Amino acid sequence: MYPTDVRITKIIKETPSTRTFVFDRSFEEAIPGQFVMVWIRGVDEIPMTLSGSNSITVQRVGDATEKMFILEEGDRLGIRGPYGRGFTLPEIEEKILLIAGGVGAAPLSPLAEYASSAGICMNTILGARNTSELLFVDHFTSCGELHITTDDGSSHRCGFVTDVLADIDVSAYDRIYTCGPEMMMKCVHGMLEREDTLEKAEFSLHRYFKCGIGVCGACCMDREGLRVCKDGPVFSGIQLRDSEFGIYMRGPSGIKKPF
Amino acid sequence: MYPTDVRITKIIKETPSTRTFVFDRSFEEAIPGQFVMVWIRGVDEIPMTLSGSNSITVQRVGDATEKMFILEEGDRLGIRGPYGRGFTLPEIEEKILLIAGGVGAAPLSPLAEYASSAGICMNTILGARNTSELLFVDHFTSCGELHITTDDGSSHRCGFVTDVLADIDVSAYDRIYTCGPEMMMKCVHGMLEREDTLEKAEFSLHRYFKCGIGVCGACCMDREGLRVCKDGPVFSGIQLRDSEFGIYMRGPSGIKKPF
Amino acid sequence: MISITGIELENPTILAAGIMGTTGASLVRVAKEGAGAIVSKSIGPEPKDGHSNPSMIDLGYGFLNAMGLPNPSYPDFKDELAVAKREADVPVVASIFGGTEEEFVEVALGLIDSNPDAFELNVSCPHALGYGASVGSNPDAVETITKAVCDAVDIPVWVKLTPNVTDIVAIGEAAQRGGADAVVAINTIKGMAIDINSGYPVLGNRFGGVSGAAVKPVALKCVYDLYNALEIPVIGVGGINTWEDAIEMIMAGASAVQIGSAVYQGLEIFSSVSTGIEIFISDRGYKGLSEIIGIAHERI
Amino acid sequence: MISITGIELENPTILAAGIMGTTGASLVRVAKEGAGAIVSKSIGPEPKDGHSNPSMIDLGYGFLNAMGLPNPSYPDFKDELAVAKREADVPVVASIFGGTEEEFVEVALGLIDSNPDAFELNVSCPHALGYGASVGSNPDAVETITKAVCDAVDIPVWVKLTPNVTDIVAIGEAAQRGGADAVVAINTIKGMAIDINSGYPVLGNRFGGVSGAAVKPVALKCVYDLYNALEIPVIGVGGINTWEDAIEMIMAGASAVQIGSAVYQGLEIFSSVSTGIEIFISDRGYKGLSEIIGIAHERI
Ligand SMILES: Cc1cc2nc3c(=O)[nH]c(=O)nc-3n(C[C@H](O)[C@H](O)[C@H](O)COP(=O)(O)OP(=O)(O)OC[C@H]3O[C@@H](n4cnc5c(N)ncnc54)[C@H](O)[C@@H]3O)c2cc1C
Ligand SMILES: Cc1cc2nc3c(=O)[nH]c(=O)nc-3n(C[C@H](O)[C@H](O)[C@H](O)COP(=O)(O)OP(=O)(O)OC[C@H]3O[C@@H](n4cnc5c(N)ncnc54)[C@H](O)[C@@H]3O)c2cc1C
Ligand SMILES: Cc1cc2nc3c(=O)[nH]c(=O)nc-3n(C[C@H](O)[C@H](O)[C@H](O)COP(=O)(O)O)c2cc1C
Ligand SMILES: Cc1cc2nc3c(=O)[nH]c(=O)nc-3n(C[C@H](O)[C@H](O)[C@H](O)COP(=O)(O)O)c2cc1C
Ligand code: FES
Ligand code: FES
Repeated sequence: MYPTDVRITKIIKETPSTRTFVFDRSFEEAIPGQFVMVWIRGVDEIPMTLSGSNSITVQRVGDATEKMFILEEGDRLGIRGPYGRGFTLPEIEEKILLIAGGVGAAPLSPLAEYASSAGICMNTILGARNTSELLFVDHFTSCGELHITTDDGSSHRCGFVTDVLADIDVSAYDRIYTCGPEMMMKCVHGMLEREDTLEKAEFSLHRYFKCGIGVCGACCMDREGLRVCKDGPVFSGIQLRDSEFGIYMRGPSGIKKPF
Repeated sequence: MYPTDVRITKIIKETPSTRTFVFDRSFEEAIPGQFVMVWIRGVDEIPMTLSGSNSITVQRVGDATEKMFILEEGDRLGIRGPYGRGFTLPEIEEKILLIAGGVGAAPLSPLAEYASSAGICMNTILGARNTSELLFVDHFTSCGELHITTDDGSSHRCGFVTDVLADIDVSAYDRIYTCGPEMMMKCVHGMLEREDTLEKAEFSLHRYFKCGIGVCGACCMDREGLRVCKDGPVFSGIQLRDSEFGIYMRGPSGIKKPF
Repeated sequence: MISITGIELENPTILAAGIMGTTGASLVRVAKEGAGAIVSKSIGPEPKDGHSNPSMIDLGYGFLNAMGLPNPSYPDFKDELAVAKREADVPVVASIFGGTEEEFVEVALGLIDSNPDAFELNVSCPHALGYGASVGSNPDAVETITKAVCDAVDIPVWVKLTPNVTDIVAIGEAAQRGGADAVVAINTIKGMAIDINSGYPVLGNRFGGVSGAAVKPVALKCVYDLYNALEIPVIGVGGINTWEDAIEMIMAGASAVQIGSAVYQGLEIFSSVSTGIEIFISDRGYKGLSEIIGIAHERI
Repeated sequence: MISITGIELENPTILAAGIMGTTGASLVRVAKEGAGAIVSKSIGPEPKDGHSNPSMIDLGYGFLNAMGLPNPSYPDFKDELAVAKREADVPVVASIFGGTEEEFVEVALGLIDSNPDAFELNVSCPHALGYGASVGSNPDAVETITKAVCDAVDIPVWVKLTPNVTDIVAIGEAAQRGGADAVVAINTIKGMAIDINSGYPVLGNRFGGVSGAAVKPVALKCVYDLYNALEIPVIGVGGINTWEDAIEMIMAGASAVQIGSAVYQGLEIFSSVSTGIEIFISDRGYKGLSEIIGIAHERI
């Protein structure tokens, strides 16, 4: 289908580097963790997780996101999706742990919302470079404990989310969800593997997307050829074992770029 | 859609010039009076009314029908349809009159079947060239009266269906359905017009069909540009007023051929 | 009201050639249903019965047809055209074809007394041996034919192009050089279908032309390129099923659109497309159709 | 088991070029899902990022894409190809492209050490400036390139043809003269889409190529004509979504089929098409696939 035309109804400056764009079209059918392809006309089309049924939360990193940061309320975007495989939703009686780093809080936010509305017991580890970059703090406090870390110690615990994770008894959780910089997720993956709890864990990944619909193969990961846009972006910890995860990704041409 | 492949399960020699071909695919959704495009592979594709939900009744007149007469049980045809506008089905309490000439009995046969199964009061005037060409006699006797005429008087009343019609009080009927040679139908039309009962009457027409789906325009009638394949083949008596009906039709090139 | 090659149209939807265009009455009917102009079936020098059936099938995502240019020839069609002119109340365009420039001229002159508002030269039908695309894929032939007809008549001449060429722009330029007042793009794309139960090609002619939804992206690209290269207006045709499709075609560069296969949906298509266009124009605050013609070229 | 240009395939379904073919691992995955052979993404002399996004959209009745031949270039792809060869257990075909015959040869020689089972020459991508169809619509260029590669390597060479030409048969004949062992038809058909809300062409490259259902009738006609004209086998591609589509293509004259866009439905497409073909062959009492290749030509 052609991209759906949406109007930006609200722009929220979440942190110095991230903004949430709320639009006039709600993707109620979307499962937390699914993404949309966001077309900034005349510029580029880039993948963004839905941070709510009618919003995306964007970190400024390069050309296209830069252009998004000059958009104003009333401006328009083209949206294809939602696409991909989202998170496995927790059952009512399950206890869940969320581990979010940086803008990785975006896909976990609708999951937290789901969990809190379903009354699911949820704890969160939220990390960011510094205090001002902490994202969605109140989304994660609505129920359960929130552990915050900052890389520079500008508030709360100084260090990484993995430091908190090391202190936690992961066996107490039925499901663990994580999203953040790949090296952070790789550490989490390693720790959970050592605790033998990989099968409980789901990771939301980034790769370079072209088609976004599972055809072109641009986003395929070694060694199983998993398509991040279609078989993911959410994968179980098991699927990521012995993969390129945390080692390299590919650029638009397919050339490998080590992390 | 591509033509549906059907197998001929039975061939019934109805009269010297007509055969019924029963196939292994039933078009239950078809309304009496609707037609199918019958593809005799390698030969031609021609329109035929469904004489039953899984049959057509074919009069041998030229190339394609000739080829059909050498087909055997087990042979296959391609079928597109059902297409077009069929007869308006009578209501339970209505009294109906059928007027059939020659192979024109084919479209009226499923209507008679419908009427008799619904317990509708039905009378029929059935005409043919001679006794041996009388078609579907028992379909029309299952309920109501049957008036038979033969052009040569080889049995029953000698003459045309219109001779019987002249003796009948058409005002006694709620609906009148007719199919047969166009000149016969034209006479019926004239008689009903004089009786001022045209709005009760429906006529099933033939024109040269190409697409069969209302696009090409080959079957359009003057003066309203009605498409026999799509707006018909069944028309009300009113629709046919001041039309080419009974005056001329067009051949494949669009050139007029007077009757 | 729009004006194209000097002809005034109430709305930019035009009946495409070969669709309900064999009789004056059916053309009039389409006009009354809301078409802004009507184009006749392509008329040639001799009566033709066309190919044997099946001559058209619905593919679901488009249509496949091989009618084989059935037509009664100009001596017979003259009167039909006159009926259309008399009763349609919208501009009437006569589509004509021939195998040589002489034949094109013969047909044009044969129909001129019925006062068509324009001629559309069908140099693009892909499935008539010796006619159509065999002519239309040769720029010189297109230029010669166009010039011959333009010299012979003084009403606007539209040239209908085939997409079955390496470079449609070269053919469009040839038409323009020949004096065409507009080009019409596109005719159907060569295609076929095979019945796997028997192995037979489905069409009586074995192959034919694809129209409908499936060809829209191709038509858009042709119109886009022609708009870019030519001075004369481009009329867009191919796969228009909704008013949105029509807007897309206009944004690619079409000054008006023709609608063919979508008649399958019902003749209301003309009024629904033209109403949709009108509402779109006014809702978005455009001043008129002309403001969006070819607008895609400015979006960089 | 079928044999095509001397290569043995378990079944006649082949992954088309440019679909999940950029990494060795994804090629292997498709093979494991049941493809009879796999073709890589088209690989060129220099790394290319491809066009900016959007690079592909689902049209409902097909797809429109303009990837722009993104590829890591042969020095980088060599290892991926080696992975595919080592692990796929089915024949692996390397699709290659270049702007000149020297570039084609350079890429072929650059990949030959990874032991591909054949090369497929992409002379047909419609949306890479200076590459692809600009080459592939010129019979002389196709002949020269084909000859150059055939001379340089001693594995089979397939030539993939564009339908965006006036006469695909002339291009197929050129490939055959150049020594091609098979032709593959068709690549995508030039097309575009426009976002009416903004006027922008949807694709980052503005235009691209149509694939999927919409192009099947066109592909069938190309395959039908090529089968008629050429001595070498024709591999059919374009719009195959079901086993019925594959049978249709084979009856038109294809010795095997490639499947591209239908991967969108799921990778089971390869096993479902090949199983469907097998059941059809045995249910209808045919002795094998070869009995139905080109059978439509005999149905008169
Ligand atoms: C499934 C998925 C969900 C994502 N969700 C979010 C989100 O919720 N919020 C957020 O801020 N970011 C998200 N991203 C990352 C986001 O897509 C990139 O930050 C964005 O594409 C950068 O574009 P740019 O032009 O500004 O950067 P560029 O200057 O083009 O490049 C910077 C980096 O961005 C990445 N990138 C660029 N284009 C693409 C592309 N087409 N596909 C994937 N990555 C690309 C590359 O890694 C590149 O190195 C997500 C990515 C994926 C794959
Ligand atoms: C809606 C409709 C329903 C019909 N139902 C029946 C029926 O139930 N039983 C029956 O025996 N006949 C029926 N006919 C008539 C039947 O289609 C023709 O008898 C048949 O097409 C003759 O084909 P032919 O090749 O044998 O004859 P030809 O030698 O081709 O021609 C003989 C005559 O048949 C007619 N004819 C030929 N081709 C076509 C065509 N494509 N479309 C329409 N008419 C054609 C022409 O009037 C022609 O003059 C119906 C026709 C129509 C339009
Ligand atoms: C049944 C049929 C008959 C056609 N006959 C003609 C014709 O006689 N002359 C012509 O120029 N184009 C003819 N065409 C092509 C159409 O005018 C039009 O160019 C094409 O169908 C694409 O438009 P569409 O997708 O709206 O149908 C015909 C198309 C169809 C479907
Ligand atoms: C996303 C995408 C990328 C493609 N890339 C290539 C390519 O690199 N080389 C090539 O020869 N064909 C390429 N093609 C064309 C396909 O191989 C195939 O010829 C075409 O898509 C028609 O087949 P389909 O309808 O099964 O998709 C690509 C097609 C698509 C959809
Ligand atoms: S981006 Fe094309 S397959 Fe994932
Ligand atoms: S046969 Fe084509 S419109 Fe009726």
